[in-house]
Amino acid sequence: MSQTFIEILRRALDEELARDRAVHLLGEDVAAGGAFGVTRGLAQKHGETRVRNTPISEAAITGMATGAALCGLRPVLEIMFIDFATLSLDCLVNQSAKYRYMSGGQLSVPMVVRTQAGAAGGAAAQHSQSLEAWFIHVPGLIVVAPSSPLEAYGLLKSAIRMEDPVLFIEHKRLYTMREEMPATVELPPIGRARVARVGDDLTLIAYSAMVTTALEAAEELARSGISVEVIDLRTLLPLDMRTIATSVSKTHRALIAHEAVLNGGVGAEIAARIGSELFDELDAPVTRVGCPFVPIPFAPELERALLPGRENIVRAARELLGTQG
Amino acid sequence: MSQTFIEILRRALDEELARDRAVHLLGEDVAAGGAFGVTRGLAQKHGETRVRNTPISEAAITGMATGAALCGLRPVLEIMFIDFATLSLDCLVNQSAKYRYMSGGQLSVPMVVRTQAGAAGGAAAQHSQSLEAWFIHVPGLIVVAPSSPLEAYGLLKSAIRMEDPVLFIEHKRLYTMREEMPATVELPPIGRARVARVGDDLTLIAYSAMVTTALEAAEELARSGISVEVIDLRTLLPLDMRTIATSVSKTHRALIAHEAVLNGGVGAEIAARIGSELFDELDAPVTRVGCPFVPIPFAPELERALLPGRENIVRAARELLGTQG
Amino acid sequence: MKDPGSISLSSMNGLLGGLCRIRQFELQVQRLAASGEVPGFPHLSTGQEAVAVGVCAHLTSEDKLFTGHRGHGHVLAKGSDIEATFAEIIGRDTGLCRGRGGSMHLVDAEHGVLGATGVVAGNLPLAAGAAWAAQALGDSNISVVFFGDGATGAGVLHETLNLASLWKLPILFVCENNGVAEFTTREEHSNVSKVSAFAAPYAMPTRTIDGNDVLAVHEFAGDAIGSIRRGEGPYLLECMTYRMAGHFVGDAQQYRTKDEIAAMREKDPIERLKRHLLAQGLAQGEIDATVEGARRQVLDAVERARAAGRPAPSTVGEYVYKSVSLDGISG
Amino acid sequence: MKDPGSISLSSMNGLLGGLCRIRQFELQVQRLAASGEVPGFPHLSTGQEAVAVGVCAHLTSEDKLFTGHRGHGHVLAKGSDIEATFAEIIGRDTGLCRGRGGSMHLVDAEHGVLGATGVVAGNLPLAAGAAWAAQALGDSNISVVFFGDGATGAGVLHETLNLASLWKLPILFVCENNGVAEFTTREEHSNVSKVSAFAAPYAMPTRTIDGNDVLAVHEFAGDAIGSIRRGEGPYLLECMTYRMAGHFVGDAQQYRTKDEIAAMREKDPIERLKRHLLAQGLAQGEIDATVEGARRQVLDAVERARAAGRPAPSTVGEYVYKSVSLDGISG
Ligand SMILES: Cc1ncc(C[n+]2csc(CCOP(=O)(O)OP(=O)(O)O)c2C)c(N)n1
Ligand SMILES: Cc1ncc(C[n+]2csc(CCOP(=O)(O)OP(=O)(O)O)c2C)c(N)n1
Ligand SMILES: [Mg+2]
Ligand SMILES: [Mg+2]
Repeated sequence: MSQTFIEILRRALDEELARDRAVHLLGEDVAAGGAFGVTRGLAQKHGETRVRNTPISEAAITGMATGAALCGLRPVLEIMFIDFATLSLDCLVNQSAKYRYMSGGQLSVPMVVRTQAGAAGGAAAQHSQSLEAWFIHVPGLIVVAPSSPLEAYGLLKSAIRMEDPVLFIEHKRLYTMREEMPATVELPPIGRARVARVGDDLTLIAYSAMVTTALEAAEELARSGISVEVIDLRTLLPLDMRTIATSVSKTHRALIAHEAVLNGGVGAEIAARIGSELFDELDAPVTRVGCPFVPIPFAPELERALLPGRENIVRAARELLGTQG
Repeated sequence: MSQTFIEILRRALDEELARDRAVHLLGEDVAAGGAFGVTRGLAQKHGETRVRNTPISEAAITGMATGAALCGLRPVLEIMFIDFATLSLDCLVNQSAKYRYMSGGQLSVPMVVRTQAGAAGGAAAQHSQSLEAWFIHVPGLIVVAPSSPLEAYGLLKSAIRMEDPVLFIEHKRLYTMREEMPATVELPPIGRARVARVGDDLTLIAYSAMVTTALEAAEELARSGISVEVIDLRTLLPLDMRTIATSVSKTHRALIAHEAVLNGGVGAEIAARIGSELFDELDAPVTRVGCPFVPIPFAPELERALLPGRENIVRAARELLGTQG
Repeated sequence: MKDPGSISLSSMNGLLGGLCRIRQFELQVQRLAASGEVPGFPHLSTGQEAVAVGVCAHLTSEDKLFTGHRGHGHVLAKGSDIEATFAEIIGRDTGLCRGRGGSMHLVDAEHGVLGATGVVAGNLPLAAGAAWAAQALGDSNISVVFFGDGATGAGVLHETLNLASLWKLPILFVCENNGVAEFTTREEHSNVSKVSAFAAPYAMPTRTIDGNDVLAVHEFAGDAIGSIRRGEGPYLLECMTYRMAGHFVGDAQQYRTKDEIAAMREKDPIERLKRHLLAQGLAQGEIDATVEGARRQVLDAVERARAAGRPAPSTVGEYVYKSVSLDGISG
Repeated sequence: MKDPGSISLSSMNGLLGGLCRIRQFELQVQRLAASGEVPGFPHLSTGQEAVAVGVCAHLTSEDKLFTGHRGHGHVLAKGSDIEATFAEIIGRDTGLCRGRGGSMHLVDAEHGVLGATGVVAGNLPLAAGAAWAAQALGDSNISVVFFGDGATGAGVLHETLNLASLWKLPILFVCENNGVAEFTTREEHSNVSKVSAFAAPYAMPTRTIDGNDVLAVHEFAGDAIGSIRRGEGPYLLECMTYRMAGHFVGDAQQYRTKDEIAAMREKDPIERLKRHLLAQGLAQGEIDATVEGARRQVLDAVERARAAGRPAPSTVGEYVYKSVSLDGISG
């Protein structure tokens, strides 16, 4: 029987806590189950010293997770909304990401920062952002953005086993997504993308919740005879250019879709790399679909009007293939 | 007789303080002249209540500048190093940038955040970063990065007169640059780039201290008969695509140079836009020159080895034109 | 209940009306949230209304108010229009922020409501900045910021207390200490139970009072605001209160015990004021009239708000910038 | 000068050696900076050495130390090799961090120097995290963090004090209160002159002492560390001291008055200890031998450091990641 993203993510945390005594969870209300229930029951099972509530002190708890990681723990920190990761940024960028380099390789920071992002249901301007682009600009960090419950299960376990700091971004719209938990799941390597759907006419690159939207768009386009290959990036830093290159060298057309505002987004880096590394392969300009340059509004009609969806992808794909209408 | 960047910037602040009683400066040690002497003498001249020292409280002083801007002041806040702007980010991104939108246009935030960025002289990993890319991803902000003393003079004055929050980035290497102060300087509009050198074979796009480097590279390339057009962006957000398009439509080749690490940098957005909007104009892939994905090291040999310079631009330009050696 | 002191029976009855309007307003938020009419996850101040009413009774629309995620009551008490406030919370074009802000981002510049932030403690330095502006421009307005006990975990609160005392700013810090932050109690957030203790290092005047006694809040807020208006600098008023509602509408509240729920009515600031007014000799009929009047007033406003139009999708890009266009920007 | 208490004359002489090594080390940093041999803008602890020496005398290499921008003395006192430390400060490949870190980012894991941060107060939560790890792993080590009075302006300091007391962490907070931050005095940063006042709300044990009296620092740091090792939780030791050097090498120090400079020598912790040792009956010859021994030891190490090679430019990309390659990344 199927389980939600939250349940499957909880299972990954539960198993990692059981596997390695060094793993510790901390964050606001995590011992009480967390704001979204991801950590429910884990404190009771693994003890309040290993699943620890914190005050509302994003800066300090990020620093503490970093300091603890220097000293043998493997902290998994929950930052409730990526919008509040702004308060963790000094530590993440100036300390966590640079520790190994500044120490000449003496120390490293094996920690995972789990956070929740994206727009849905009127969470409004300060609880809806997609800020992953900031973090792919920071040497020393790893950035992971799973697209489904099972992807999250494997990627979170792999992330917890890394020796470098990982930002693990969970989209709020994914929390209710359900999948069947198979007997065994092999852990996907960090830094490797996945071909989510095979196709010939166009490479559609997405990550996080946008992968589902991309697959729906591919399905719709298939009905009008357009064969779309969908790539789920999984890891945004480092980026798996090999998988992208292989696909674009076949389709000769690339479309990138993400929820974040386009300007300065992750799509810009991907488009720039395809444009320079695969210049001769391209039969059409690399196109991006994303959010217009506007904060996330509160009213549902406005939120809906702003967020890129299936139709935006379908329209962009048709334009790219010169098959409007 | 010529003056330094710092002296000319001080003059701009002095004149704006005299012009508009609403203008107030605040920041760490600004009444004592500031860490780099930009504000020297201004407290004595305009009063300690208008040029105000603060404690080491980046988060609170950014919030106070924002709150004051909502209530009729035009604060000019100094954040000593952009590396510490990480501590201002919650306020800048979640409050300052979104206030106008979230209030449905009732309020706006006319404030300027002056900060200092870039690598030079062994300032090392936490005092050398170029983080402008984060800010061009934030709807509601304006980002300005002057390339010379006179450019800074005009752009700072224009920035102080804007009705939206402006991040004003001063590169530490520019502080000692000298220029002659003419009798009158007309204020450059925010959002408009400048053609710093006219050329035909290649469009070289740069900003901040990299513009000087770009002009040197253009000079060197001219000696081997390559005519380079150099664009000084001045404003990174909003971006002046018109000026870029006009140039690239003429040269059919674009090279972007900045000091920030390439991955997820401002150059990615520019390359992505040229690649999609000027696809048919391009005779060669859009190329980027920037910092490898490494924190800024302390040792001079390493710092030098890492930072992109004239040679990197010249080499990239020759490759772009297929005229190696 | 606090000795009424100077305040008249009719003013007390007025305070009762203020309490009832907020209570009724949030009952409607809760009711319509259940039927899916309220986007997002509104946080109700039910049980804490006395703080908003007692403090704002002393403010003019020139004074600046900043609140946070649990701010409906503060905004109404400051004088914002009930219909426009409700319209914003249900995302209508007639809302205070034309539906852009929502429950956690109420702004009503005309009434001095300069904003609400959803980032805990993010409002404190903004309020200090407004106080700095008042000081710099030499006007006599003050700035008031409402925050919860959980905000004391955030460093920026301490940065702001330091700056407010250092610059002697005209600001009132009002902490609604309900002893809980989301699902965890004060004890899990700090060894420091009284928030006023954090103002002590700055020798900032503070008072910790019964925040469910509107008369106490009214009197002590008056004293605090008086000293601020006299130029004596910042003041921290800690109001001990109780969150009768869940953290947000929809919170299952498994963390609450039966006895706790049973004890609630005793604490209810509205019930307490009613009992007091009766004891003071106000007729039951007058009390009922006040309650009923508030109920009607709110219900009518709510219906008008619900009848209002929704923002046009085509306007989604308005209000991003005042002084530049979006041309040069991808999207 | 503090009554020596238990400490022997020869141990006192040993402390003198520690003070002199740091003083001499930084004299060399200053000298070579003048000739352009030191990259960046080093911050000297000249005049504040007694804090480093008095505290670190009680630490093992298993205890974790975190410092900031003015950390040379702390690192040397913790036992790091003089040559490797100096080599790092002049950016050599033989430096503690192979020339990647520099003066503000000294790390020597082997001796428990887990780091220095150039971001004021950024080191405090890291140190608390190290203390949390010690607590979680059940080992008996403690964590020590050195910071300046200016760090009290930073919110994260307050967040960390709260968490350290809430979790009862084995951490010693050592504030070097020199009454100045860059070019501005304590009065311009806060109404709170004593940093220990900020620990009061948490009922965290604190002591404010004469930080230029190495014997006082030694004794009271011993008491503090003892209580932390006994599991009694965090302790804040405030050492009142004086920055004899500029904020950084090259600081013109126009803010300093003539009389202030004249009074300096009186405060100098080294001169004070020398006078005390003489008074206690140690022969001038022995004192001179200690001073000269330290001088020689440092000068020899400095010469070896200067003779060492520079990092190879080709290695600039090493140490960014431990578990992934840079292939997928632009640059
Ligand atoms: C910086 C930040 N971290 C976390 C949150 C999530 N959050 C929203 S309300 C809340 C609890 C706030 O408690 P308190 O300040 O006491 O206010 P109350 O809800 O009790 O009125 C938290 C943790 C947030 N909004 N901002
Ligand atoms: C967050 C941050 N803001 C500003 C600075 C610039 N800065 C470096 S040292 C310093 C003064 C620190 O004073 P204090 O903490 O008392 O230490 P001291 O220099 O007196 O030893 C400042 C403001 C910084 N490094 N970090
Ligand atoms: Mg609370
Ligand atoms: Mg100091």
